[in-house]
Amino acid sequence: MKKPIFILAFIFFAAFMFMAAIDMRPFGEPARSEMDDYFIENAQVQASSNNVVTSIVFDYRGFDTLGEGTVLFTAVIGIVALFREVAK
Amino acid sequence: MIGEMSRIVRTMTNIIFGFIVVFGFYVIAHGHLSPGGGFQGGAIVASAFALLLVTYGTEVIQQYIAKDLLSVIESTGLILFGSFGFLGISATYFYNIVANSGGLFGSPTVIGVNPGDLNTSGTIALMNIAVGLEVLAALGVIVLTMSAAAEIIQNKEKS
Amino acid sequence: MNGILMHAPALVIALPLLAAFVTPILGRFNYKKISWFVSAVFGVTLLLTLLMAGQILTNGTIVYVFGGGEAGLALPSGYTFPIRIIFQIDAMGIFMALITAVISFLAAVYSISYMEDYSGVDKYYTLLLLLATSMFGMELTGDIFNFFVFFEISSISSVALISFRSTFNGEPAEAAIKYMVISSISALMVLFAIGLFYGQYGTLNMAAIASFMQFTKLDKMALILFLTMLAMKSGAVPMHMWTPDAYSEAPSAITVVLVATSQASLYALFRIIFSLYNVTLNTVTVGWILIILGVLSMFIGVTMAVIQKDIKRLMAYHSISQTGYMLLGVGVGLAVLANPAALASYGIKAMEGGIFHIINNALYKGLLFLTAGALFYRTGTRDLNKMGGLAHNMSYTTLFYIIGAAAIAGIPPFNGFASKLIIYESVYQFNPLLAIIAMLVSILTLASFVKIFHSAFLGPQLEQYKSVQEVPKSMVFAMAVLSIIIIFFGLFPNLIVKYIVHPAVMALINQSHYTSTILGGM
Amino acid sequence: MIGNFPFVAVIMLIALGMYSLMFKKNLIKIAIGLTLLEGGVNLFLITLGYRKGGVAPIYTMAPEGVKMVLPTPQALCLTSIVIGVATTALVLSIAMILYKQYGTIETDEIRRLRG
Repeated sequence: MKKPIFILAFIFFAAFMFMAAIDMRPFGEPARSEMDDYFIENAQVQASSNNVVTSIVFDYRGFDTLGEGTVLFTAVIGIVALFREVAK
Repeated sequence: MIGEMSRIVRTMTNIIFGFIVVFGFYVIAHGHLSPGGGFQGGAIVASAFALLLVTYGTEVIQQYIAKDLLSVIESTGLILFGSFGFLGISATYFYNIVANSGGLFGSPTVIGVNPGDLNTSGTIALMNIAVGLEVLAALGVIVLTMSAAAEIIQNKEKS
Repeated sequence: MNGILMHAPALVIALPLLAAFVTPILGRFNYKKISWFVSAVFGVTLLLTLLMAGQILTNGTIVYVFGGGEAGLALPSGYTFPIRIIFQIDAMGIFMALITAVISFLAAVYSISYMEDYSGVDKYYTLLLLLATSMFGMELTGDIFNFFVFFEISSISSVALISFRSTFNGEPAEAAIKYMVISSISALMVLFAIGLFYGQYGTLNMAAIASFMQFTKLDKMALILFLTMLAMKSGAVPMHMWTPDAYSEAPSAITVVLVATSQASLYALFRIIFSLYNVTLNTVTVGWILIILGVLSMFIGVTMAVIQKDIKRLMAYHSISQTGYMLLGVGVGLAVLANPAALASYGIKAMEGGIFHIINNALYKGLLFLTAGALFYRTGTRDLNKMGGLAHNMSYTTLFYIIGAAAIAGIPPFNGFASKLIIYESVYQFNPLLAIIAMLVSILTLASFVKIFHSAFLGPQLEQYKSVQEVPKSMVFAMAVLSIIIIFFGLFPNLIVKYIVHPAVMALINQSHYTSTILGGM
Repeated sequence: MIGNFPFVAVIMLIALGMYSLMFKKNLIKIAIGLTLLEGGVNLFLITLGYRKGGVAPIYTMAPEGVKMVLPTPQALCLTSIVIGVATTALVLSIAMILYKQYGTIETDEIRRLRG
């Protein structure tokens, strides 16, 4: 009963995503890159870091990284809580 | 998971283990100069733990690596990370106040292509170390807990 | 004092987050006192949120730039685009944050007694703190990738909390894995949609995206992804299969927070539709999609609820049906967004009804789930057929249950009536049929809550529940606070609508204000 | 079309992940599906950041006068990878708990996970 609906949904999903891919701008030519050019120019001056990616990860978007560390922390606490009776 | 592996594997593990850990810390410390950083380096160190687990089995390793200690390290790493954000609270949260200030990690970097100087980048380097500690402990706890639980579940099934 | 006020947006996230990191360490030293520590942290967070709310309602939107040289400086000097993560808190955001703060504080207080006998309480409180933090993040942020990060924290922590009781039986784990798969798919597809935005506009700030928005084909695709995935996460009907399982298997205090989480997803949906797209999209079509989703949720939710025997499952289906009311109200507002005359005459009113219903739903749904938790705490069962005559022993709980049930069914002196009346009035002007369906659903809601009341509280005192007592003080306190707020909202709805709900609605509708706070006068 | 081939490849990965999520009954296979989906989305982000002829955005020992690729997607991708690790670990742990309770990880043998 459910399988035909799933197959239809899957075909619809795949077609939808392919349309997105075909509509994208050509590969390798970013449409707008003001923000990234700013990072490349200013990372050494403002954050004094040679690695632009790291300067984004820990300085410009440092708050995201705090969230990222939190995700890992959450998963660890969750796993320890899950196995709290098993491990005893 | 069950028991020890053969002598060849144990010998190689003993030799490689130290190198993996050192390489992991190298990646953590040079996060602001070369590809890598806290997350990648932490993952490398944690993979050394996984190697130990595979080689020696969970029971042996649990005597040497305390899970409680690891989870304390993990919390400490994150607390440090959050607090480094507070260093710049005179401007805003997460303001990089140490960069270009002249102190530890505070010397300005050469603009343009350069060979790299470890003593730059301010809070970025500090945060890299904090995150590195957090990730190595977190992944270590995950690997240890899951393998210990897997062993218990397997044993239950046999009996 | 001024400093605290200035950094309140950062502190409201950082404080519970740091508390969450400290809790596992504290748990080693003093296992018993953790619950009090966490409740205190939530109390401080609530105070901070109230401070921010006061400031926003008098002075307008707060902007906080993380890592910038100055908190209010959104753009780097000499540039016209924001580069750092920005918290942009307007009336709507703070409205949701207030709900989160109140609900999570009360959930923590309630848990002091409720979770006493469980093992691993330190982990429970850590996860609760993380869940609350993630909700604050989702509601306050003005950066779309930052939203994704908090979205993931919320799904992972709620999964861990749903499966918290899985050491005794497998059902919580089943509910958890279902929820995990669903929410991972939705988060990843949201990330894909974010990638579509980034690929076109090269920025991640919501205000900047809104100002660049041209509604190309890719934007339409991103809208479809956001719509389906966030509706799925908020438990609207065609994608609601996770809701009853997750709500009924989680510990009761967590279910209350989960209701708030699904409303945070709903908020994100409204934020994306109104602030990012606004009139560039075909408002009538999307408005009708929301209305149809809403009506379906209302109807299917309530009809499924009537036949349930498990008290928490029944209430979970009702929360699906209540989500329908919000979607209906806001959908009507969206459908007439491009039509200023209709918007002024009933569109804004309908949206006020929908938004007001969000806070009302969080309050009475919270109260009802807490009473269900109280029943479970004393009787150890969720099966309605096994309960009976509990009004003899648990008089406070009975009183609170009556208040909550009356509020959800829309009986006059309570808050549910206030928002439902606004929805009926305005929706009737838009399309009478929809208003009639909404009223019908309300009657069915009343019927199913009378059923619970009859089978759990009324009747002769049962033999096995002779020795049952009233629940401990902390649980009574949490339920009492919610009841007082419900009665207050029910008695003075105009006050609440005028000072809190109306600014929130205007913040949603007025897109140019949203973009110009970040990008300067456009 | 041919210039967009990297995007098409990304979509194929995503579709594969979705396929195994929808049609597979084994929890481990579902976890693999999630990983595939996540890999596809991460690859999509990275693809967005490529600039023709660009080098990695790191100044240490970089070649002179060459454009750099966009750094933001790489940072986003790093975040999303770590989130993915956390998700996968949690899914596998819950699968282990289910295995402990029921002795199986086939969803159609577990009561509530049918369909």
